[in-house]
Amino acid sequence: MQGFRFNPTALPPEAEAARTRVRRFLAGELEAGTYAPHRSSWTTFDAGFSRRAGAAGLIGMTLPTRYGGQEQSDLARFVVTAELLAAGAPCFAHWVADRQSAPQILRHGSERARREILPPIARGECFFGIGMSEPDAGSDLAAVRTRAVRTDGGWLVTGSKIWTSNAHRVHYLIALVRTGDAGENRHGGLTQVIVDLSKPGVTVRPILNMAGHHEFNEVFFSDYLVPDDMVLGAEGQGWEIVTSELAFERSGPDRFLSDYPLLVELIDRVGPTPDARQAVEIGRLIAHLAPLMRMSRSVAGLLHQGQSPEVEAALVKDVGTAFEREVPEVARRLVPVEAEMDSGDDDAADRFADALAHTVLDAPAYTLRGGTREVMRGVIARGLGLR
Amino acid sequence: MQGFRFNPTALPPEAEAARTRVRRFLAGELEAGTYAPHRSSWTTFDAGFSRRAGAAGLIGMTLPTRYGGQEQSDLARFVVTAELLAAGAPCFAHWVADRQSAPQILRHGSERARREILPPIARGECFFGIGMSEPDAGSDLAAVRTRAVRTDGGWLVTGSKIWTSNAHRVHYLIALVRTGDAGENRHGGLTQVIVDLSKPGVTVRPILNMAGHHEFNEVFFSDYLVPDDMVLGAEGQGWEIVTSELAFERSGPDRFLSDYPLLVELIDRVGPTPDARQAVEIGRLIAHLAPLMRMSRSVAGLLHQGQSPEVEAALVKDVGTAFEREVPEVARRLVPVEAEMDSGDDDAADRFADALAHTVLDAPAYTLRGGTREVMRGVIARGLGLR
Amino acid sequence: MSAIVLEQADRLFHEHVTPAVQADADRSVWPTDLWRAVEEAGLTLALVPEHAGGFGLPPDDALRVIRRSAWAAAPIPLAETMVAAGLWSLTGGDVPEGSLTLGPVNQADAITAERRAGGWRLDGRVRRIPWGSAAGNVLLHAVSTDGEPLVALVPSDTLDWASRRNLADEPRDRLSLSGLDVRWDAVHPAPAACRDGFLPLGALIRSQQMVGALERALDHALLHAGERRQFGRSLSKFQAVQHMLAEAAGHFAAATAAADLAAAEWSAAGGLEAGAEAVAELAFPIAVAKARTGEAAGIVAAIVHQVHGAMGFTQEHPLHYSTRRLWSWRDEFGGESHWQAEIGRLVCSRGGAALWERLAT
Amino acid sequence: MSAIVLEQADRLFHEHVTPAVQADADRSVWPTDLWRAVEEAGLTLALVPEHAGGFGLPPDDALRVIRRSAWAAAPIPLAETMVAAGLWSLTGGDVPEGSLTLGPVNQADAITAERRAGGWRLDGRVRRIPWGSAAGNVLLHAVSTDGEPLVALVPSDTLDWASRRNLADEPRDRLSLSGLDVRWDAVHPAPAACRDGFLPLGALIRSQQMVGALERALDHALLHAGERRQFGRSLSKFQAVQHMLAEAAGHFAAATAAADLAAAEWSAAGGLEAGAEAVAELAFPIAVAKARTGEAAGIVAAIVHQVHGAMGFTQEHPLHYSTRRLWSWRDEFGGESHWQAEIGRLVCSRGGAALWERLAT
Repeated sequence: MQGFRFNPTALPPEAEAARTRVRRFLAGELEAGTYAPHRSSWTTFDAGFSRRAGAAGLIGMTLPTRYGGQEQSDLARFVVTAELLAAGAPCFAHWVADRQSAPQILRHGSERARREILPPIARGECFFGIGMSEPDAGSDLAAVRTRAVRTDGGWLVTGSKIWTSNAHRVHYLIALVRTGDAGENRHGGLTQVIVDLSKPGVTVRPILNMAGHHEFNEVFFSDYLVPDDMVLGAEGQGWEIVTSELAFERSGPDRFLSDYPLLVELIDRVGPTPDARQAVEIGRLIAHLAPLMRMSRSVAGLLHQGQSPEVEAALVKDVGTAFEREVPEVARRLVPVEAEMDSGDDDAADRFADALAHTVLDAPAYTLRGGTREVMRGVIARGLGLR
Repeated sequence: MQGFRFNPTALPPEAEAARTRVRRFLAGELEAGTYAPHRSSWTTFDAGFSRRAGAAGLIGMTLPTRYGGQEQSDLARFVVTAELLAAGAPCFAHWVADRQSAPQILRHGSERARREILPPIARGECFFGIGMSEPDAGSDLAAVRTRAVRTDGGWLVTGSKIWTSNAHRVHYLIALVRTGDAGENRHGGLTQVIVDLSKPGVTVRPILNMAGHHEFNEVFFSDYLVPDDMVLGAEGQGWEIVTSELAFERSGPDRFLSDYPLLVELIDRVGPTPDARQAVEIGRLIAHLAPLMRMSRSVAGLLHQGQSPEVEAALVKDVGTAFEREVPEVARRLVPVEAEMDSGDDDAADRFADALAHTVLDAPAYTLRGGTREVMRGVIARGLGLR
Repeated sequence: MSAIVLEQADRLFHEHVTPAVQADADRSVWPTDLWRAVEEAGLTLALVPEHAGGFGLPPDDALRVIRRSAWAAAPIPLAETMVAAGLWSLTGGDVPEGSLTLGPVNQADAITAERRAGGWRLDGRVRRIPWGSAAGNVLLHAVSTDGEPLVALVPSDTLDWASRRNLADEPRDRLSLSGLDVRWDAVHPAPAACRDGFLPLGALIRSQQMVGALERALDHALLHAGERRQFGRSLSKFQAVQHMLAEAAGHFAAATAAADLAAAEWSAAGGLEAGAEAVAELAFPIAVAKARTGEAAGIVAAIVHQVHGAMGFTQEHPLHYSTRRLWSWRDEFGGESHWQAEIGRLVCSRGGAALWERLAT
Repeated sequence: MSAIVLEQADRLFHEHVTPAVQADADRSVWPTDLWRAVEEAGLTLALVPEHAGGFGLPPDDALRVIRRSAWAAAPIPLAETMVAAGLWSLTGGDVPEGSLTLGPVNQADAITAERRAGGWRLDGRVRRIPWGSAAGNVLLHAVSTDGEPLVALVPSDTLDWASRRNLADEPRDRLSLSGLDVRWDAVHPAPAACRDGFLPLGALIRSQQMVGALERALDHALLHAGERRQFGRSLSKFQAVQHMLAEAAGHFAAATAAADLAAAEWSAAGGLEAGAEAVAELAFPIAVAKARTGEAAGIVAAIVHQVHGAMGFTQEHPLHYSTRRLWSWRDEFGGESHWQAEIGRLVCSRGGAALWERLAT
């Protein structure tokens, strides 16, 4: 079999320095009580937290210094990301900008876009959302119908995007829009553009989720003007840009550490002398988690070398999200506590019940967001030569 | 949703009488030490056992008395089958004849075939194999290429069948052969015929399995003559006959009790005071098994009413074989004994290890034989209106 | 008759369990019209014999009504009311109007009863009483200081509640009893069916409810798979989707069979009127039903959400009314592990050879 | 250098592990030519330092050779010989020609050593020694009467064996020692790496072997899926088959990462020469490796057989040489449950907050 590229990847010293830095920052946040780990995760939106993380140099770390970054390696960023996740830090405000928008703008954006947008991203003051899905194009990006029509000095966009997380509270979206015909391979005629949500021509409709929270939105464009220098890459290159950079989105520790705080609560709730079942099931989870850490770090190493390990990223996401999905199921089997919404109490049992409740409701999304399990398996199958 | 037809099915008194009968028979066999339950299952071939079972009235029970049967209900047969399986009895010699060949001959065979073949089946003296698969047609029966050409008073068959269990030691096969063109729906032109393995024109090549045992065969036909009265149903009706009677083959307790003796050994090996993990995992298996018994019995009730519950049978097989597959995995997790081939020893630990070894090697076949898991899920999906 | 009652119940739920009623219930608004309709149809008294002024449905028919109410995701304590009314009537008590509930609902909680002049004094702290303060009266299980199991029917507005909700936003309130005095005629000896508490009866009704919710969740998924198109085809044409839903259907079928098994044995034993010996025998089928339906609940909920994609996460789409209930109910009155362990201990204590008799007949 | 050695090993296995050799090995025929070639290439002495007359490969390179031999399903005790030779040489002993093995291999068995004039007397009963009587010498772990852990190298033809085989038909013989006298120079103090027995080292080599066998099993399945046609299409075009194999690939990738983790840490700690403290630290990565590869083994074996259909069950098709090894090896030197429980107890004893440090670095 053609092997996968999960090579050992040693951490450079700067990565260990970054670890020290992020841990110091998190210790301060916890001391100040700015968030409750058992009720929070990387999909918790907290603009204040993100601003402070930016000030601490934890966002946009791989950007060049001239754009406000620190020119650190993807491995240093990997370490910081993993530490934030393990701490259950509320990172959603800056997550998309840090993970994928900033790298895309750096690679494919105009000089103006870089200069205007990257520094505030790195300061934790500028947040992004993703405008990919449409009402009739979920996993099938080639079916995108939001149309951009040439105009003087730019494009006029009309159409709508759906499932846009945080569109009501971020500053920009990167949207995939149709600027031409799909062509034979169905992948042509798409272009990525930066949408400034403060400008006219764009409206946001909230979509409440089943827990009653407002995260998703539908975003409508009506002759929204995208200036030429807010286009990413060349016209018609959207599909290539999106797919070539999926590895950034799919291989990170956010694909298996979403509910790490629940695992910690579980271990503490079980206590130092687990029974036979608790020992085996907790041990099994950790035997899954440790290699995932190594796989994800390997992909960070490949990204750092400028490679585009699409199949390896899909493997991290598929194996990783399968693991994430199991954590709440194991937790509830091992400790007979019923999940309870926002108990508001704070003893260990209630902390565990609270963490469990949030995770049970979030978990079904793990194998959907950022590419469904079925899409991942298709990518892996292609990598295996099956399609 | 259109519900499935798993209605409650009470056992008639004759079924309870049959239970008494089979239990008495099995007690005698165990006392005589004719077989070792922990090393045996319904896929263990023992012609002597089958002869004695026939003499005890446990084979062909649903056949009319004029053909050597007892005109008992499918529910009485269900009870007998389940009891034999639970006891790990070596039933393979008569299994196919009892489960499907005899019912098919009764429904679709000529009077000569019925008179000649059914009585020895019921006596446990006449055994059958299945001639469906071909080297290039595994799950895809429509691809059958073994050809039957019209001749005086019958058909001349040429071609080959593969994976024919016991062809080297049974008396007959029922083979599906091509007597005409497939037609638009790919299902035409097939006919079921009875092949007498003692006649000229048929040769058997052994195929050893991975445990080194001889169960499978390839069977070659070269101008083998099938007299007209050894054809089942009308020419070209083969597909309908096969598919309409799949419920007999798929819904029985042999689809979830293949390794029941291992479950018994497991419980005894764990002993009366299971630890937390053993209690939960054994309890879970039994919570799967109890409803399967009910489902299978319901299908027996429907068959008795002359219905053809194809989807329900596929559900029993799919859920049932998934269960069977889990039993050895759970067993080896709960008791740290390594499976060992034919230890020959006889303390409890060795009995368990022996049962485990045989089951681990058999288990992969559960979700293949009698229709693969993928075929079952296709049938169920069709029943759900998805295809 | 059973068919008529079920049809009537279906009609009633169809009319009254509107999207607005469901959304309101999530915000703790009591569905007045729905409840009135259910009471007027006599469903709350399904398990009270006719001679005691009830509806006197055969026990398994009553469970079927419970399944249908769960299919409809009706946000009311119908099952709890049926059981509490039946039990209270069985002790000779008069069943009051309005909704009922019962508690404690898990083994860790207990109420003690001390005899006082003119009645009893109750003490204890009970978590997660279904519907709690939203129900009219609570049937409490208590143990007297000399070890006698009792039931007491107490108006919930006389009690000290703390509001809690499960994942389906159903009330699961905490009750603090500290020296509550109740009159002697509000306290009766516990019938055999709940001598040791409400866990088995609760598991029985939740397993029936889960079957209803499983069916509805699958209905949603089949509809969605047929309508939703991706990559130019309807979802239902993808083999991966077909096989996922076939697997879910298998779990649904097995869960239904397990719940049927418990319903049939419970009914055959006389339902709430089962004697002590029958109650002991019912431990096995009830444990199987709760364990199997609970396991199916998690698997099927995961599959139907996977099929629905993002749409299934929205408040607008009704799927969550079924799946949030499945996630909650599987944990209530003992999760799978609890009941699996019960089965495992029972079976192991009797040895391998004894198992077959329990399965075969 | 590592690449050259691996290439040479691959060539060697390709040449000598023929279908005939594999079929013969299943009937207990020793593969003389294969073994001679392996010895001549120096592979058996991979873990013996050059200064002691060995090959002195870096420890992780030696493990890579073991993986390749398992990919080839080479029916020889190469891994056992490497480890036993390395350990014996580490104690200062001279490594004899021929194959070696080691035991006991599970916690339930133990050998006691009593000091006698001119040597030691060994007692004990040991199950399932890999290759047992087929190996030339056995490295036995024993504990002296005053609690000192020892290793003894004993020619296997002086021992009392009962023949047993695992599911892959590899010898797993039982050894009965009753008062076996061995000379003083055949007994040395046990090195830190096996002070408490051979379980961790055995788990380490089996996890590496499983990675090799997993890769081979997947190779077979990918080839078969590409070649075999059903319903007018190649199997590889069915979405169900694609997703099954993608899932298997995920388990393979994770198992490989787990085995890599253990190999890297073991190598960094000095391999067999690791000191007591390092050996204690290695418990975690080795446990993770054996638990994760063992779990993958069962899942992947099930999937590849499902893909192969009946053909995979035949002796003619080579798939079973890989899958029977997977089923055997996952249980040897502690199954998943054993190592998962080790991890679980370790992690729980340290508390939730301490876990991250172990994972992060």
